[in-house]
Amino acid sequence: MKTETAPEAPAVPPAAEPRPPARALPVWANPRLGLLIVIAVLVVLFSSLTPAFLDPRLTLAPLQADISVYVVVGLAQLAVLSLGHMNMAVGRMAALSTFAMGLAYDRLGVPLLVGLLVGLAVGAGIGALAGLLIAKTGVNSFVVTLALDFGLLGLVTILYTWATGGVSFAVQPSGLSALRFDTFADYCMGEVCGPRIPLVVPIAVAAALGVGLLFRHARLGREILMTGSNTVAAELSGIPTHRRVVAAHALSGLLAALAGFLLAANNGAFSANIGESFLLPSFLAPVLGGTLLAGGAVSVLGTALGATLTQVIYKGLNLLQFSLEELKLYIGLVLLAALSLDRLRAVLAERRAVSSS
Amino acid sequence: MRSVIRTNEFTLAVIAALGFAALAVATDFNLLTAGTLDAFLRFLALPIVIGLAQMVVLAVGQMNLSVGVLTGFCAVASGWLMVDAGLPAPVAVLAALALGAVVGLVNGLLVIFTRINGFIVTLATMTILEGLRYGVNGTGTYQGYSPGLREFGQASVAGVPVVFLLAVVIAVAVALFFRRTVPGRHLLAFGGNPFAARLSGISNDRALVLAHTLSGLLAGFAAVIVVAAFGSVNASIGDDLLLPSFAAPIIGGVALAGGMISVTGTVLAAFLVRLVDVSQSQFDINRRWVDLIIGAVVLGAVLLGQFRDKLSGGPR
Amino acid sequence: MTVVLSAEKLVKTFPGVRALDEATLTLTAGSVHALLGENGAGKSTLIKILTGVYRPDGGQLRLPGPDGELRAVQLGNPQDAQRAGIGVVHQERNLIPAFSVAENICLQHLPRRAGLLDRAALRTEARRCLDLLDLDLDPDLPVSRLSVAQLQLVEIAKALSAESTVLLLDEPTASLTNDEADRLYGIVRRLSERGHATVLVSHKLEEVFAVADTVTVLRDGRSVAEAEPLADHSREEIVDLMVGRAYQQVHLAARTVAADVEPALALDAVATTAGHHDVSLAVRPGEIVGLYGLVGAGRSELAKALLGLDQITAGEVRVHGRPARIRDVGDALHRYRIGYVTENRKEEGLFLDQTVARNTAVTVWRRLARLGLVRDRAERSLVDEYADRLGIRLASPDQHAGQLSGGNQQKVSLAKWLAADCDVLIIDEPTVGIDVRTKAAFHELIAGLAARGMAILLISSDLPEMVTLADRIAVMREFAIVGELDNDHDYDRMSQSVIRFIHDGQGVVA
Amino acid sequence: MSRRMLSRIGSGLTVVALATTTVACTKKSDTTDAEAGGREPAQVKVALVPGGSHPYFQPWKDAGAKAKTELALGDVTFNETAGWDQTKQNDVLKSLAAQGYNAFGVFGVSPDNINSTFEDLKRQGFPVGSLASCPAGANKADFCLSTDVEVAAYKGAKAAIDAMGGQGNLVHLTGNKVDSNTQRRIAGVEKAVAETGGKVTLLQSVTDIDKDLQSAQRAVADLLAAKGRQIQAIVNTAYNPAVASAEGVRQSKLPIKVIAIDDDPTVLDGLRGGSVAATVLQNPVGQAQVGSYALMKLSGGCTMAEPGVTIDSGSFVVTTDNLDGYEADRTATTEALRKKFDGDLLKCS
Repeated sequence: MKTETAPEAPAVPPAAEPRPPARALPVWANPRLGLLIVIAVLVVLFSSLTPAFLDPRLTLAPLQADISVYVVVGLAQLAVLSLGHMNMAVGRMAALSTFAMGLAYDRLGVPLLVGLLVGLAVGAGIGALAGLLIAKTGVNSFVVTLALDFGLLGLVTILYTWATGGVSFAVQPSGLSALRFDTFADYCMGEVCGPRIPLVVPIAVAAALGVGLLFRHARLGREILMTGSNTVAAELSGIPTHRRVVAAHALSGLLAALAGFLLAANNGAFSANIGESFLLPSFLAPVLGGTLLAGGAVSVLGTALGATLTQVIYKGLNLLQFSLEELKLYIGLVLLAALSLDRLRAVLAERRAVSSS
Repeated sequence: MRSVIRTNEFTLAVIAALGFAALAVATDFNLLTAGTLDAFLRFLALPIVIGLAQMVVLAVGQMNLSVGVLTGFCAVASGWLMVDAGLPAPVAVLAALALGAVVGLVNGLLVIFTRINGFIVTLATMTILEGLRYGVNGTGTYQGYSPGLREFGQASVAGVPVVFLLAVVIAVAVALFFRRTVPGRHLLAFGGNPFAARLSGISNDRALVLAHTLSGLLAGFAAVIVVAAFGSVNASIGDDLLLPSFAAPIIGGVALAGGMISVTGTVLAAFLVRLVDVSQSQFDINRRWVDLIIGAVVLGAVLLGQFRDKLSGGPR
Repeated sequence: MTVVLSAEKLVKTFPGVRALDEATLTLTAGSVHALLGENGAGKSTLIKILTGVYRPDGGQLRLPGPDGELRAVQLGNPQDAQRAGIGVVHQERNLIPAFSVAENICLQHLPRRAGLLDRAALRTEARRCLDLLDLDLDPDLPVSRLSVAQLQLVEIAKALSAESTVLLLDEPTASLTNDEADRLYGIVRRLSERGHATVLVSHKLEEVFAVADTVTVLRDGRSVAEAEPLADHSREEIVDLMVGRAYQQVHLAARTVAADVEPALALDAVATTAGHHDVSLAVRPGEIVGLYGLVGAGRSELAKALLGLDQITAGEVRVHGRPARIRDVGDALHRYRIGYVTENRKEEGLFLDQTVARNTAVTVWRRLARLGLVRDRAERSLVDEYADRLGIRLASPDQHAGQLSGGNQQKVSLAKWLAADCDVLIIDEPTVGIDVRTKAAFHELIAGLAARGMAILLISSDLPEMVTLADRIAVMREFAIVGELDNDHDYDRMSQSVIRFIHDGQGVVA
Repeated sequence: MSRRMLSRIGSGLTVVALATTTVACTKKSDTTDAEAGGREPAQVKVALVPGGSHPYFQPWKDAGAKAKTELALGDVTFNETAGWDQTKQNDVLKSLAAQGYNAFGVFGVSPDNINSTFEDLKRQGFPVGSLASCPAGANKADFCLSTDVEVAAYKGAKAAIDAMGGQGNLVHLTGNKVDSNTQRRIAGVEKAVAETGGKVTLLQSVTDIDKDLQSAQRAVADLLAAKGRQIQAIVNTAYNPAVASAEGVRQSKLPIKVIAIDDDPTVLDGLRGGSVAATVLQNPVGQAQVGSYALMKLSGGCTMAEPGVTIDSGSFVVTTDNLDGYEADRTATTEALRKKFDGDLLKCS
């Protein structure tokens, strides 16, 4: 910035306009903190109801592995929520990508990492295709990805039938079982071993940090957010909005592929049904975390907490041995309660902010 | 005349007619035999009504993810009333409708009281309804209830199944509601421009609740069609209805943003999807290709609409 | 004269601000009443109270009862106001695009018969309202097919449909051409002859003086002039009342532009896919070239074509003497250093739900980023710098742009182009909807930018503004430049020449 | 800024959360799997986990409860919350393990994936039986006690061929196409058809219609509309198509023989009412009872003579003729199965 070329600030008389209050909300008004409290309460509740909830090997480690998957699933949706778009094909993108991974391991015998990269590339590619269709035609993202979901649903099974004659690849690339079974506790340096955290957790943490960094500090992420906030203004500010839409959808596909990989690692197989249960959690995690469907703002930490909350609820109810109908009923009710509480908190915060100014 | 030709409905009607004719020829006119036509139309009733159930919430810019499961829940509940509670069929039918409307009402109330997007609210209620749907009779199937009701479901008038006629009557009623009644116009006004609607004395909250209630009521009608026409119900009913509920209105040219609906388009789109379905069984096509084809049809229809809008310089 | 509405000592407090402080408004039948004031003086709040959107915290509103006696009333919601005979045309468009003209007009009380919509009655009622305006429009036409001016008239018909005796018009001509505005005011006059009372809110004082007969001026929530005959005041006096100090015409520093300097931006017989043809223009560094024309003449469209949003099909664009091929806004900004300050700041200029920091820095992230990452500190210091230079009043750089006042928003929408270090700035209607005082500051600011060597293409429909600022004025009509004038800053002479250019040939421009 | 402070609080809490799991820092040698065996029956807690809710598994509930009292087991639970999702089933299994269940009878949602789940359970020292379905490929559970789906489908097709008088066209309705069990069912039907030497043609195998009843009903109606008059019999190897085709054929009044599957009340009603010609029963009760018994024995220190062995739990064709007597046959088979385990399948010291 060449400040010496700046003209003197013109004398502008103070405007006599009502000035809205500055945004200084109390700490409790932060949705992330609210989620954290709800999670803490539920953890305390569940562990007092059933001590098995704190079993590190059978509950906590699998719980962390599950959370890892669903954090990445949530991030895959968050990547397009940033634009105010939706990705209805998030699960099927994961399925197609894991098919590519399985094919690479099975036919080419590539190492674990290479296969992962192949799958990520396929995921990013199919996401980019969705983005391209949306950007070029201007058709609502919901419609495009819904149609894509239909298409991929057929394609994935056709591909699996063609490649394996069944629903999954029988291949186990080396290292996959370590990702599946091992925790850091299995790796020791002398007498000191790591914490009992599954090996998949750092992958999800890295993805979350990466996405967080992208949307908070990277030009690309910020420009995606600006595109989501006001596409016309973004375009007129020199942001190549079409490319940003494509990028956000490609990122969504990439993260879906990563989530598919993590799930395949957790399940121990690359199969056609991966991603079938991704759609609803993909929305729940970001929305619970305070990301709006309108676009322009995202919360990665919130998404991670949202995914944690849903998995804690599921795990806890599971441990309490509810029957099928009660399980569904309570999951729905707890979700509604969490969402309403969050709303209540937001309303209170708004009121507080207004009255304190 | 030109303006008629330019409409989405006209394009769909032409495609539907051509597709139907082509399929009729390809099957050596088996399609036109009484039995085939009967099956074609009988199973068209449900997609029409479920598409309309989604359309009424799309009219106000909302979505209802619970339509399919709600249909299943209402169907199983009315099965329970007839088989386990031993109530007569008319009571069960009315109860299914009432149940649908009440759940829709609850959806609407949740949307306005929590101010959470309807997409998310109905996602949560869908989970709850899944539990309730299973809770009624577990995995069991209700069958052999009220012969009168099943006869009604099987009956046809001049070769046209009564349930299909019922679906058409419902479609006409929905069209009439949106075109000719004041609450219907209010819903559309709210969907088109909520602020302007509010300034004109249209309660936004009331419009939202009305749309969701109506959607629930239509899901109740869908349940009645299931119970009457197909003769058996269990907790799996409705699992396959959510995506078709979106496909029909979207292909039919209904705007997701709200304010614009097309009953004719939705009906024609359901017809098209059904056509794909029937050709699958006529020619023994792998079901998976059907999904692929439907995906292509949805996208194609939307792209076509976009293209046509550009040509005619219509709405941006 | 019969008083048809009397608002007495209205008080309305919002958190932290007293928007209305004992404001008073009295309307008499058959008058056209101007409600004037700067942005934030309380006009919108007053209108919202009169139309039942807000409830006053103090004071009372009195309307004539059936016997003609004034009675205190409470307007709880917009419907109460309509029932009380107060119709309003808001600044924003409030029509349902898919509905017919008739339905839009009668939306507040759709006639029904046997539970169904009574289409015949609907059409008759709409016809009646349209006739009041002498408007020949097919009531069955969907409003999505109407022109901007027709939409405005339908809005008025809608406001009249409730048998309104009072009609509130909030900036009714903001998007109309001069001819259309004249037509509108003709209708307003006719309505007042029939006994309607009209309240006119407008920033265009010329129009106000041409149409209104009485005036109320608000300042800081108080009425500083109450229902005074407009004829008693000069334009300057009114401005003084609004601003609250003796207002002086800004005298901008004279600038001299060397004629032999290579133009920063030059257009040579340019044609575009938007429909422009034969557009030749040159803007030199340090020069302000005005692009004048009526709404719809193709000025903003030219700006957008220059940014690559439309293609250039013939002719040549040169930037600093070199031929330029601009494919998109990014190209314009980063390769050619051309910026465009849009006229629709809310729709096209700002990201209302984003922080001021991001709004300002959006054009320079490319420069601020290291390895693709943007440092918050760099962004913040940038905002501080421009907030300082442009006098943007901020609580914090993290404040959302939507929370700022109109004038400050316009400054933020300008700031991002200054931050981007542009050589050429196309400024489109910079002072629409901005009060007199901020407007003057803006003029100084723009002149200051030119004095610093920036080449400025100023698009404006505000002829006085043009005459004040521009060095040369190019006149555009029907997507072509029809003439160019050197500005000698003499308003009367310049305006005559400009108008002659505009009405040359076929005369009226659609 | 409170935002920055919050993100700090957030990361701090995350660290704390992670640290709490670190408290029990272990060495590699500590994690050697607990040895199976040596458990008294009262210490054995059996979990019977079907793939999801399905009428087929409902007898497991009672059979499990019965096994609990008869064998004096610590506990037997039935958990159908997996919802036909392998991930959820894995989760359910882990939750059950956390609650102290130490022997598992599992119907794997995905026969192609379930082996890794079995290995997972066995690593933790739990005996595992694959019930009602065997994994694709080599079985990694201790044993697989299941209907031989190919044989059952073969029997069903045979019954259909009998019912249609030994010639004509047959249609096969079944579930998810990309599932190894479905492939085996198709093979079984094809085998039976091949044995007729061309007298019977398999007109079509309709797959993927078991997910929900309405899809099955629609598919059956379309099938009957398209080819109803060419079809002499329909053999079903999945539940929803069986219900749908019995009702569909009854409504269409076509002379088609329907072979159903299992003995859900609706199927038995159909059999009595004549809309179903025969049904192929499996032996879920035996699977649950004998499965629990074998799991108890394995917990007590026995081992399988041949790890991963597959045992057919039996399938029976039921027509109106043996409608009353089939339960006795099934009980006998169950008893024989148990003896077989005691005799040569289990090795107990």
